[in-house]
Amino acid sequence: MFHSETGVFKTSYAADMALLPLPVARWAVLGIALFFLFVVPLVFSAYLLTLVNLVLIAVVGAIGLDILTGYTGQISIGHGGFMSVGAYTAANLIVRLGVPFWLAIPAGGLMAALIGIIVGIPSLRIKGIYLAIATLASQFIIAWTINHVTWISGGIEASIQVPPPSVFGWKLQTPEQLYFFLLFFAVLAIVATLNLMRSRIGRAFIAIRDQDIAAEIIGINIFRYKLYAFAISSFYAGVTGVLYTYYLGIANYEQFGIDVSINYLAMIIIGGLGSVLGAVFGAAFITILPEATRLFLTHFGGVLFSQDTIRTLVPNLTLILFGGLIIFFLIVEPEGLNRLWRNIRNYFRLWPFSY
Amino acid sequence: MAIAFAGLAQAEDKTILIGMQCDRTGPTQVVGTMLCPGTHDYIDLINSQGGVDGWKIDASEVDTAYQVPPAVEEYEHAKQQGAVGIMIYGTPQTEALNQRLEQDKMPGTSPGFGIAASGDGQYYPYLFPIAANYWSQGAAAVKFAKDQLGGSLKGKKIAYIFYDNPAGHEPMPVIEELSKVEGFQLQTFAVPPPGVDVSSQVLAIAQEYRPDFVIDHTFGKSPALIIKGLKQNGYPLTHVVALVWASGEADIMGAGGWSVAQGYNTMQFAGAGEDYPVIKEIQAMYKKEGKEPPAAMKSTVYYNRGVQQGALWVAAIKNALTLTHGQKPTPTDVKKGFEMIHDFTLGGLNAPLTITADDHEGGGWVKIFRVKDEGFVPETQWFRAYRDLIVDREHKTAQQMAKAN
Amino acid sequence: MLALNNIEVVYDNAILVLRGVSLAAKAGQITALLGANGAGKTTTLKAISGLLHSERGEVTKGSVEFAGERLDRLPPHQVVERGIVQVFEGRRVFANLTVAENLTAGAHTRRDRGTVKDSIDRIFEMFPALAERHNQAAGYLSGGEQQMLVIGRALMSNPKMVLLDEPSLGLAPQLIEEIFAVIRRLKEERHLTVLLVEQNATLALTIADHGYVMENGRIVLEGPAAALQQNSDIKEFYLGLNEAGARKSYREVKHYRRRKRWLG
Amino acid sequence: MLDLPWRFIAILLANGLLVGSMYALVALGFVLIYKATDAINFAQGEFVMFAGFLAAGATHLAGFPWWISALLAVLGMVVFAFGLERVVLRPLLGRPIIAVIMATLGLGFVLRGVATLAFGGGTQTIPLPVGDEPVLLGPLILPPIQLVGAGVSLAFLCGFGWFFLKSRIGVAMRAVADSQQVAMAMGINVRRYFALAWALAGVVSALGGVLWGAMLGVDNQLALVGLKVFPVMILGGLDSILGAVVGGLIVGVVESLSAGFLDPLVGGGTKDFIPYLLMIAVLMVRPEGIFGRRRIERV
Repeated sequence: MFHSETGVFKTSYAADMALLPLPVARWAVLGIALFFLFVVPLVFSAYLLTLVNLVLIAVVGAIGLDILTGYTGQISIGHGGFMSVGAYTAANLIVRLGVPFWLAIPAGGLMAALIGIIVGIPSLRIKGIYLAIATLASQFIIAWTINHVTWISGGIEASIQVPPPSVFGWKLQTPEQLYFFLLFFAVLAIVATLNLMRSRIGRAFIAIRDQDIAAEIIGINIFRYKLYAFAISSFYAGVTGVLYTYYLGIANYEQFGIDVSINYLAMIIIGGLGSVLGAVFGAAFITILPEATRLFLTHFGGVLFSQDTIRTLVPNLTLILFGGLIIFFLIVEPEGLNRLWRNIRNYFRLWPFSY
Repeated sequence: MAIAFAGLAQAEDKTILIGMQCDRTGPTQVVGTMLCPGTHDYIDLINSQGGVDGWKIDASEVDTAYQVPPAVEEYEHAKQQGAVGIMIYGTPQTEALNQRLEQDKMPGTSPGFGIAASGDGQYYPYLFPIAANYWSQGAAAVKFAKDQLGGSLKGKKIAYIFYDNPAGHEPMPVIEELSKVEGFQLQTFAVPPPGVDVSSQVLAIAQEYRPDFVIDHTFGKSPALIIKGLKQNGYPLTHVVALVWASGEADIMGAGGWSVAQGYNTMQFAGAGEDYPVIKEIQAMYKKEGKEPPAAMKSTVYYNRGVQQGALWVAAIKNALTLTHGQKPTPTDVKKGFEMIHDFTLGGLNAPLTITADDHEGGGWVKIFRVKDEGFVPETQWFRAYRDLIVDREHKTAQQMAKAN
Repeated sequence: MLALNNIEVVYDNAILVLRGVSLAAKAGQITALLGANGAGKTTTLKAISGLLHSERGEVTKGSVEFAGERLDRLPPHQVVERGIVQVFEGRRVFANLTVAENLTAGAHTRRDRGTVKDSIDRIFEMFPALAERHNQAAGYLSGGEQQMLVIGRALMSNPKMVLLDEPSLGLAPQLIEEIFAVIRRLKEERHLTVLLVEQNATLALTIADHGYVMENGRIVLEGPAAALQQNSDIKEFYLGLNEAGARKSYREVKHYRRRKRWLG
Repeated sequence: MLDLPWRFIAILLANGLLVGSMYALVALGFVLIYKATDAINFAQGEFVMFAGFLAAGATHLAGFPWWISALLAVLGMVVFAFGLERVVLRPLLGRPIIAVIMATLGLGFVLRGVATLAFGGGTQTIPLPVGDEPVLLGPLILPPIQLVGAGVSLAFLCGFGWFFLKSRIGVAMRAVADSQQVAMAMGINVRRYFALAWALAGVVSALGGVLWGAMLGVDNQLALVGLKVFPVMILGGLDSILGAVVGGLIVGVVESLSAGFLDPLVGGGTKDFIPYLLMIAVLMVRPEGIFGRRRIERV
């Protein structure tokens, strides 16, 4: 992730494959860790922490989707559906059985993974646009099922209220308390994915993305690995759903609609497909964009527009910016924010001898 | 940067801040773009008259696009900026914020949507529906049908056509219960989202089931299509009553205009039309400033609901200021202020609303306006129906909820 | 008629494929372009037809001239309008279009639309097998029929010159003969100019008037077809004939030396 | 068997066919683009919405009669689609399918924002000179707007069908769809046909916008029509005009019947959900849809 290669010589393959190959990277990670462990919770206001918390949740989901779409090349417009599967699984376990968070979260993920595998089965036969629409269909079918099976949804309101998670007897309710809880899962997702992508499975995913028939010829069981990708990706989505549920206090399928699925796709595209760091950037960017637009316009737009115009302008400009940025990144910088970051990084890569 | 902004907003003197969530984009945008200007205009009107006891009101609006995470984010933002309460928009958003309201002791309003049981002020101390909830609306619709059909529903057939989402399901248990009480036959017809085609449901109602009365609880595109479809199938629109979110000008326009919708009964929790003193005052304010009144004002149903929302908040703050003797009220003061609202009519735009610590719904009043010529004409007075049954249900549900948590 | 003057072709601004190719095809003659796989024959054709542009290739030096006009900057449809049409190797029919529609598509650039129908009939006369199947999707034709169709389709644009890329590839010997007979007939009856790319040098040289041999992106040998047929190197490398039966070690050395000269 | 409510079934069938043919019209816009350029336009619903806004805006803001408004909508959409092809889609040629999907999804957001800013958030009408009195045909009650909609849709579908099958330009478009490179070698200006395909899709969207807009009223919700079209296209096969028609009719009829008979049994709206189930079932058996052509992939 962090590079300044000057003076570093690798003497084994293991060193080359290491997660953090360079000493400077270790220092950088340490710095970032200190920032997120101390600076953020101590300096940020509750409101900013709320934003950061939403980013942390989005990071888990975005990385999950990136595993499927960015690394394995299988597009999904149905991740909102997997999130609601995770959310309702956990909510039912929590409310009916009083299951603690450390069981509810993986349980939500596993159920979502199971559904993900079922949705992924057609990926053997169909691809591209057909698969995209099949995943979209799965989203509708999941929503319909939750809406109509009260055994799952807990009643006609289809909302299940969930008590806050308690860690060692502590109830986590305020943004400050939830911050560390969510940070833990976001970091777990990042580290797990970085490791996964260095493994045999990760390499198989990338082979399938780059050329699936060729991957099959060199002996990768495409079907099995595609299902792995669907399972792992929807596991992350399920976990994201549970985190949302804990964070918002309710499980509600209406908040996991197509727009959410598209939002997550936008995150990984703007961040840069097939990159964990890109997914993190994208999650932060898309979560903060509406807020930034609003704050900017309400504080500086007054010069040009009346308050009334600004109220109409803000949400619609956010839409336009959101859509426009997706198009912009696709055309101008397909590798997304991650590429911009690498450009900066490459400058320092051979520093101080960067000529 | 954001920290600096927050500081700026707080620095203004003698301002009382209310968080305001809107839906100017997203699936329910037709409502938000009309409703929110109403709230702002009323608050501007009060401010232009010197505010409430010298305090200016600031409704800080955010668009949530009907999504929950931004609603939570904005709630936290408003709370941090020192808001005395929050105007919520949307049922899932209300459910998500409910726990937080209680925890932070912040009053929040959910007029005409949200958690039906939250009319019970004992179990939902900080949530204020401040208008007829879905149960009251369903009960009122049955009562209206009963009156229209000559005072008895025995052996009659009623069709309930609903948007197939949680909010659409909400009135169903009440109507089902009433079908046993009143002895009518009930059949339900679901309109699944996105509801851009309802022709087969309409055919099933008008051609096959042929009910004596239709209760329409749909949103978005569907109400307009139902009006048009029933009309084309020769079903009398005078025997259709729409709950509050199928009762706007947009629905009439979508159906093809006033001429198509003649006789259609709309249920309102704020008066429809422009003929109210407060609307005249707002128009006068715009005239004085030399500006055109906003286009949203023509959409009287939603606009007036916005005005009503603003007015109820102003009334609550006014009450709170009597409690604090003119000092800046806390959110809890505003909560108490809401519970002091008594017989508040806003010159006829509002039902005679009385909110108490027990009853946050304010009585569950509605009024039916019928489409006649080029507008809405009152068909009934403000009324409510089967009140005991509704209140009983609110209590029972609230108790269950309390036990579950 | 057609002249390539020392052209150089670069793909992706990086890969140099043709390194100065010059050749000339005389009007009404069949010119054969011979060479092994990867020698640059197809690229040469694409440089003429303008299809390089769609593959991010570019003529960076030299010029392609046809009837006194430069072609190397023109997009493919304008090249077709000027009377040159390329026939791909591998019988690339429009698989989902019928035989007749394939032919119609071939006449796309023609202004005289009234006579397209007659032209189709003439193609059917030339290839009776196609006439029988005129309403069938081209994807279901046999290999030979498809080859006839792509040639017929090319003729639909009323070209002055046809660039034929490996028409014999993957066809049975009898069919190859049939196809080559047609090519000869086109030259004789319609005075069509043909640039024929082939690996099967024996066949190509039997109908060609003039021949070029390419290796590694350049022309290494040229001459009248009859002369080339007699050239011992051609005989050995393309016609598969040995000068003598015996294989001796010095011959291997010589072979190597000659080979090296070509690659030079 | 005999005690089935035949009259009701007939009514539902007729209704399904009418609605289905209007779905087919929207699906056609999608198919045109996919067929000719291999691109997927996920903003088809927003195209319809935007066209509706153009027509409604021309009527209400400028006071044009309906047919001039409709014409302006067609023109506006053609120009818009041309520009779009050039600015957004052309740079994405040859990129993975997800790029085009996401670009058009993004475009959908832009269009929604622009439409609200330009035309306001309210619902507007497109007053077509079509009566409200239903046409009675035996037991059938046919709303005139739906009849007109279905008529125009079918006329255009037939027109496009003829155009594609018989006309020189149609043959060329199909040739481009079949193989861009070979089409180029035949002297077909491929880029011009890409632009033409988008322009035609613009025409179709404009028609859809005017018809659906007249039926539903014009606001941002009109874009939701786009969601109905996915099962239609997939069922029929993405690259087949006949498929769009048949898919549209199937979805229309299935929706109509399921709302009439299935809904009361399960107590919920199955209308949206059944077509998607059907679509997945078809995908499992025939991944290319009923009329779609099978693609041969090269390594």
